Amino acid sequence: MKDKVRFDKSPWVVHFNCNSCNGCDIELLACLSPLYDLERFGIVHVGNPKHADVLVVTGSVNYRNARVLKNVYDQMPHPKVVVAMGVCAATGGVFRECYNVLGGVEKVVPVDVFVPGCPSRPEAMMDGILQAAAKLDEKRRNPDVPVAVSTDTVVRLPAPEAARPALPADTASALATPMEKIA
Amino acid sequence: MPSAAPTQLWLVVALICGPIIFGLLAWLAQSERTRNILVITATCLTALAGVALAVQGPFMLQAGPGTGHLGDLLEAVMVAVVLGIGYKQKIWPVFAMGIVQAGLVVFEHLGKGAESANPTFILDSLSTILVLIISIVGSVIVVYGIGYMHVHEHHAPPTTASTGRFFFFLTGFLGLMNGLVLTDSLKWLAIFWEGTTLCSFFLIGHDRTPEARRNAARALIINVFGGMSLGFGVALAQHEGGNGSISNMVQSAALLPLVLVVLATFTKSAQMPFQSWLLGAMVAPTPVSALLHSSTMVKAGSYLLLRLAPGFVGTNLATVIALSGAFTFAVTSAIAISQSNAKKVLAYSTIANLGLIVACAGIGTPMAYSAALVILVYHAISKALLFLCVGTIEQQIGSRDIDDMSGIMLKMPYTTTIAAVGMVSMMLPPFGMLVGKWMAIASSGHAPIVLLLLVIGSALTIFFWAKWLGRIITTAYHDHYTVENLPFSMKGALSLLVLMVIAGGAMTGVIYRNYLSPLAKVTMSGSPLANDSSVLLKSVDEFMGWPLITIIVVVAGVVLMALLGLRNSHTRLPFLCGENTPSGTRTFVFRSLMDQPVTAHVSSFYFAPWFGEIGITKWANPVAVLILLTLFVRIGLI
Amino acid sequence: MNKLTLAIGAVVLAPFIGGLIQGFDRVLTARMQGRKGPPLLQPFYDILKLLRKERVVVNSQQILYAYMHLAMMVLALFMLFMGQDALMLLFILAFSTLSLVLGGMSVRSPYSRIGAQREIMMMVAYEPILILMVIGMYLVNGNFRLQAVFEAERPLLLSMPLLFLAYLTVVMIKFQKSPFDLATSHHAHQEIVKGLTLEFAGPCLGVIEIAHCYEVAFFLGLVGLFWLSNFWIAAVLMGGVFVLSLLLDNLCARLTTIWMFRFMWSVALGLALTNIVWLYWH
Amino acid sequence: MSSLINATPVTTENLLHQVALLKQQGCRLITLTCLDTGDGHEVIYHFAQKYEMIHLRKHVANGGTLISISTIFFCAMIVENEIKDHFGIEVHGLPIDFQGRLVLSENAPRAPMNKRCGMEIDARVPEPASTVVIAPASPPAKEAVPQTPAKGGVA
Amino acid sequence: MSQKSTIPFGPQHPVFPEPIQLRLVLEDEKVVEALPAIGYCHRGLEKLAEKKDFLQDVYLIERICGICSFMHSMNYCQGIEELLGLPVPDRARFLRVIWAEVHRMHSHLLFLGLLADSFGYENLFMQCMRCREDILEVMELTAGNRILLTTCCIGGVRKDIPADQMDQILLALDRVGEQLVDLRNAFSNDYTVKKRLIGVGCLTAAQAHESGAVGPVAKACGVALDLRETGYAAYKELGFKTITETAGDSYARMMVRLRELDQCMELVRKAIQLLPAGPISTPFKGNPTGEVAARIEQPRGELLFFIKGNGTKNLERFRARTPTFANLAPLLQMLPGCQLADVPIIVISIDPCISCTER
Repeated sequence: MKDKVRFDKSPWVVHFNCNSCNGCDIELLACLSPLYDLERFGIVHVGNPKHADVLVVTGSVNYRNARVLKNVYDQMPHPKVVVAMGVCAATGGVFRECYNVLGGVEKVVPVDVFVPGCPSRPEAMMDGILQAAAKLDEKRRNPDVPVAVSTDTVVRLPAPEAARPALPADTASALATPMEKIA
Repeated sequence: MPSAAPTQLWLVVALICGPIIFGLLAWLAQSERTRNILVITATCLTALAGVALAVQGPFMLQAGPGTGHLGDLLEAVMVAVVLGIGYKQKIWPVFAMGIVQAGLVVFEHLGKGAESANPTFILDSLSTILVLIISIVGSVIVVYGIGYMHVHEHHAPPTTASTGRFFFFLTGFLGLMNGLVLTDSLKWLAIFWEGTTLCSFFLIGHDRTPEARRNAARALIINVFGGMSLGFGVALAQHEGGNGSISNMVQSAALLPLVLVVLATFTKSAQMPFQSWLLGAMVAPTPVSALLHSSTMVKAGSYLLLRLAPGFVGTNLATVIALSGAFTFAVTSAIAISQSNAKKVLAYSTIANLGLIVACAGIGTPMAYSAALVILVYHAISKALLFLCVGTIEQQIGSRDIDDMSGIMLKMPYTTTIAAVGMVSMMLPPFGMLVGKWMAIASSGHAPIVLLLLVIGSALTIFFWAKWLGRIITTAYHDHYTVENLPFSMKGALSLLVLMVIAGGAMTGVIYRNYLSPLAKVTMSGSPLANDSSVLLKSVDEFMGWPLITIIVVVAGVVLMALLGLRNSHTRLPFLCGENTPSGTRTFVFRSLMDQPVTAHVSSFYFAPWFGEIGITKWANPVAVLILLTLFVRIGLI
Repeated sequence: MNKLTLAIGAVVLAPFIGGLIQGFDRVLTARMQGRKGPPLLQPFYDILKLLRKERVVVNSQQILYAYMHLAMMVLALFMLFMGQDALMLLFILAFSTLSLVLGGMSVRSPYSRIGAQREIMMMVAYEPILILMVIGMYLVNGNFRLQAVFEAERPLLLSMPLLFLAYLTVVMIKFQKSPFDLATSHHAHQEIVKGLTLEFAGPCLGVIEIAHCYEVAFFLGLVGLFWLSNFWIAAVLMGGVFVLSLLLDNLCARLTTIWMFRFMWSVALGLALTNIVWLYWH
Repeated sequence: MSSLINATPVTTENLLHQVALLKQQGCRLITLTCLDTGDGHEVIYHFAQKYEMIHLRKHVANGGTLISISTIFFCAMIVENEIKDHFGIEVHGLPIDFQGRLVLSENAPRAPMNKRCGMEIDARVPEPASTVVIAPASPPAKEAVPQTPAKGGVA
Repeated sequence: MSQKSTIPFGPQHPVFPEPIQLRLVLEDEKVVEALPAIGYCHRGLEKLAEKKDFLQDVYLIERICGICSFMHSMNYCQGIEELLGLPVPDRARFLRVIWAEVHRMHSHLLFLGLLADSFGYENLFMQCMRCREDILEVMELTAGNRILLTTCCIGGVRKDIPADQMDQILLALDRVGEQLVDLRNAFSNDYTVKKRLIGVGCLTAAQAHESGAVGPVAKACGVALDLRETGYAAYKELGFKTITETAGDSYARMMVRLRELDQCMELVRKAIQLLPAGPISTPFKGNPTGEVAARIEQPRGELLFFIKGNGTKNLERFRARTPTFANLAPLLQMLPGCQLADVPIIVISIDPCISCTER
């Protein structure tokens, strides 16, 4: 383990908001704040995919931002990991049935860590990023992991109905349970 | 100084008359082929004669009897031609100045009677350097002109016959310049001076467009004005009892003739407020611009100033000259930032560097003098190269706008690489231009205002070079180089010049130590600051040793390392906020409104509101005029 | 030969010192903001990571410029310790910065280009002040060689206090601190993403970071030049400048290039020139 | 404070006149709302004078077009483009016409807000044959299984 | 003479937490043209609201935007209540005001942080975010979640705030008030901050009215437009006065929000003071029928929901016009003529919420 590069000591994060309602985004901002202080783990929020190791995605994918997400992912140098932040990024969440929503981030880029929550709590987010960072070393060694997806691929996504995975829990309907009975 | 041997006499004749005669033959030649052969012969002859002369060492040559009358005749012819042009083309200021000059000539002859002194030719270190520059760099430009004009003829209205005329003036220019730097006789100097003025008039107006005619006329007005000033200076010098030689003028204490001649050098080297003719000269075909800017015309002015420098060293006059040069340097460097026309950037840079030379001549320490020499030499080579590159690029992409030059690295890698080397040589170590600038700044420590102007100017220079260099080296994401197809003469000329630039860069130390530094020390030994300067020169000498070599080795090493590092790198699309279009060939196209592709483009920064040509010239010209007026104040005339 | 050993030692040690300074910088900044901040060695972790990442470029020229940037920076440091001509030292420094600028310009990526052109503006803004500083040294010691400064008895600061102040602004620019973090936007990246370094990734970026370590060490070293006769005073001076730069960074918003230009060419240049004129009359 | 809709019906002819009149009276435009009524569309213009709301109601038959009021209120341009996106209504006189691509991308469903091609009937355009399906590159090892978030917080 | 540059600003750009693209045409660094490309955040929520039943819609509509989420559900509930003719208990109206104002505070503090970040004042950003954590704690304490409260329901609120929590709120407000003194000092007096904000992105009152600006953007130009003046929920009892500034630049927009923060604290304190006892919700039966245009003052300005019910449990049409949508047109007026460095400031100064805008 001597010559092991501790990638997890300095994971640089790039954040891309897909269809998020801002809930997760402002919680990610809160992570930078003095109370949580992401930087104490060496995590830096860089705005540029070319400098980043970890791609944090919030929100579900739609037709227009799918290609952006793909580009951002492609531009990151290897090794890289993706963290899907919040339930929308995992499955599409409450918006899963919207006509312009394709579903979770996994439709476009391979995801390494899912962080639950609507929105995820800052603690969960930090944990997610650190777990992802821990995978960087493994990713660097493992030659099977694709280094770079060809940039010439045309991003055309499948029709969402067909590609929608059967989810263990239907988040959207779970969210929409009438609650006034409780009150 | 030894008298000339017969071979040297013939070499001088070959240097001066050879190009003119062959040029005349080329004009008369019927076919392009014959003409090309004649032009090449002329250039080879000049270059060889120049080198041969330089190898032979210094001498002094007293021309035979009768040549004095030849001089009178030529003087009369020059005045007549000026008058003729002024009348025929209705350039009345020129006509008026022609009449004044004619009056001067008549007056001079009446006053002195019939005897005319025979001219003297002197070859010392300074003229050797100039002869080498003119005959080698100038010749290379002329050779380049062959290929260039072949293409140019198809675009422009001029016919083959007029191209012949063009080459006559081009090669004739070389001959006249050689004469100018070799002669020690003020009268002959004035003749050659006027000759170059006329040549430049015809060359600038070669394309015969209204703009070309206008600019040629402007060049003529300003330079005839300079010529007139020179004429008066010469007449005054002789009136005050000089023997009509430059060396005598330098030794005499009379300042007024000196001031008049200095004024003439300012017009020729396009110092502010006389810079407009050189900018107008940009309309001419590129070889002309290259010739005017690098090795001839403008160098005539700085040459004469350097020649005269010991004459005014330490006087008030020198202070004003230094100030004027530094002012030109700072202001024109600033204006160059706002220019998008490549040739204009080069023109302003030329004026700025000439300003630096003038400032150095004014400062007058051995250090400053050697700085002036270094700049004189290296500027000639680098600027010639850059002009030729711009000409080539312009012919290939049909534009001389800097912003249109992005991506030419792929279209014409050969020319672009050479141009990049040229630009690097203008601003970075180990090349001579930077060394010159360095010494200039170092030697101006005693004159705070000059120093400030030089410091500001040198910072501004970096700006426009860097942004232009960055523009041309820009390459796309996938490198698909296509090598451009250039005529042999152009390719040859470019290669030769770039070799000279690189060799010159590598040998900065050698050239400086063996040729420029001793010359400066000898010439400027009379400077009151000579002792201070010697300390600095020692520091420069040391730098020319191992540190310079270290720089060269490091640069070369890094280039090699980078080449090795290329293999294991992957390319990725550039950052366009994630909206890259997924096509590999359209790399800098992003999707925007309605998913439509739009090409991302960042033009260079010009800061037109700050550094705009019109805005700055409006106040800088009057200031420059004021500075020039103080020349006369300083010698107590006003 | 002693000088040579010292110079080589400095070249070897400088990145570590520079890295540590940057580590301190980050920790102290975090403390000032009420955060815990990264470990002290974080810059080294970052650089090591970057060096092991995939080498990603947009075009092949970039590598050349990144290495040239580093090499020239190292050379400048070397020349500094060899007591070479100070003016030439500045030109070598300019070469270093310029090669980074060219790296940014060599790609057509918009933000990279804008950042590069801003960097040139910054160079234009601070070059005159650096040159005037060197001229000041010359007027004091009668020689442009740094050797003369090393050998001088009287501390430079006493002769050129205003130049020292002007130099501080240059330090702020070179450290990429607010209000001058315009071209690369190390911390805040709101205008031009990462500006100049945008298209450098992986090892190339690592090389640039190392060069920045050198840069930090170099410019703090120049601060020490102002009081060479006593090591402790020099150290205090350097520490003071470092803390001051941090304080200013945390007390200022980023201002615009135009403001910077006006400030540098009026206030800073004015200070420097006043000092020069003063020296001149002495 | 919300008010029930008391909208003045307008026709194509007097729409611009009415809107200009409202502008003269110092009203500001809040927004436009489009409804699919089955036999066509209904566009409601919401104006406000200080806090008082004024509504205009305009019927657009199937295949009919809407006249842009952006000559009077420039800010209507964005919402008119959005209506064009959502309902497929042609809008005349748009200063910037986004061609139905303001919010919807090229392969997104056309006019999705219409009843007849709503969520029940899939309105998505058929995929071109050259579609490249981007499958997840490798089965993602899920560190944290996405859970149904316990929403609402208060149990 | 010089050519113009064309660059994309977004969608993936660190200044925007949300994806939007501005296509900027520059001359040197001066912006001469700015065109927005949106749709990166469009989900089609209006359609989904028609598909879900109107009770579920409360939770869906809350997620139009995570920053001002409570306002969305509150406005929706008010609209439906109006359609149903449903009276809301007094206590519920006051509780709604408390949550709404607390939400406004968190939104404005976030805005201040982002603004500080947009001109590179990292320290100030950190201080704003730290101050905001106190507010988030209040929200977590009273609703159980930090961001999405989901406490509003049709007919009232879903959960009461007990007295001990009220004390906690007051304590938190005191803490925030203390920090606000420093923040206000930094924002309104710092030389560099003023240098970056004053005179940047100017809008006149006439322009603001013409282009339909709402919220702080309009208030900063002197247009007193705040729907709380109409006295919905409990604002009538609380005696609300609109805050305006006159300069119309980014600094004025920032000052409006800074002063509103004080006002929010005042409103919350007053609401807690005047809080009546009683039930917190009214039970109801039936489905909404008819059309209503419900409006409310969100942190960013006027929010309009058009709701049409058809007597079934599904809505016939739900439409949302969010304040950022209205402020897009003024933004496009402000951008041309500014420097590239000012673009982030101007964009942030309208406090954009793209997620709201595109739904």
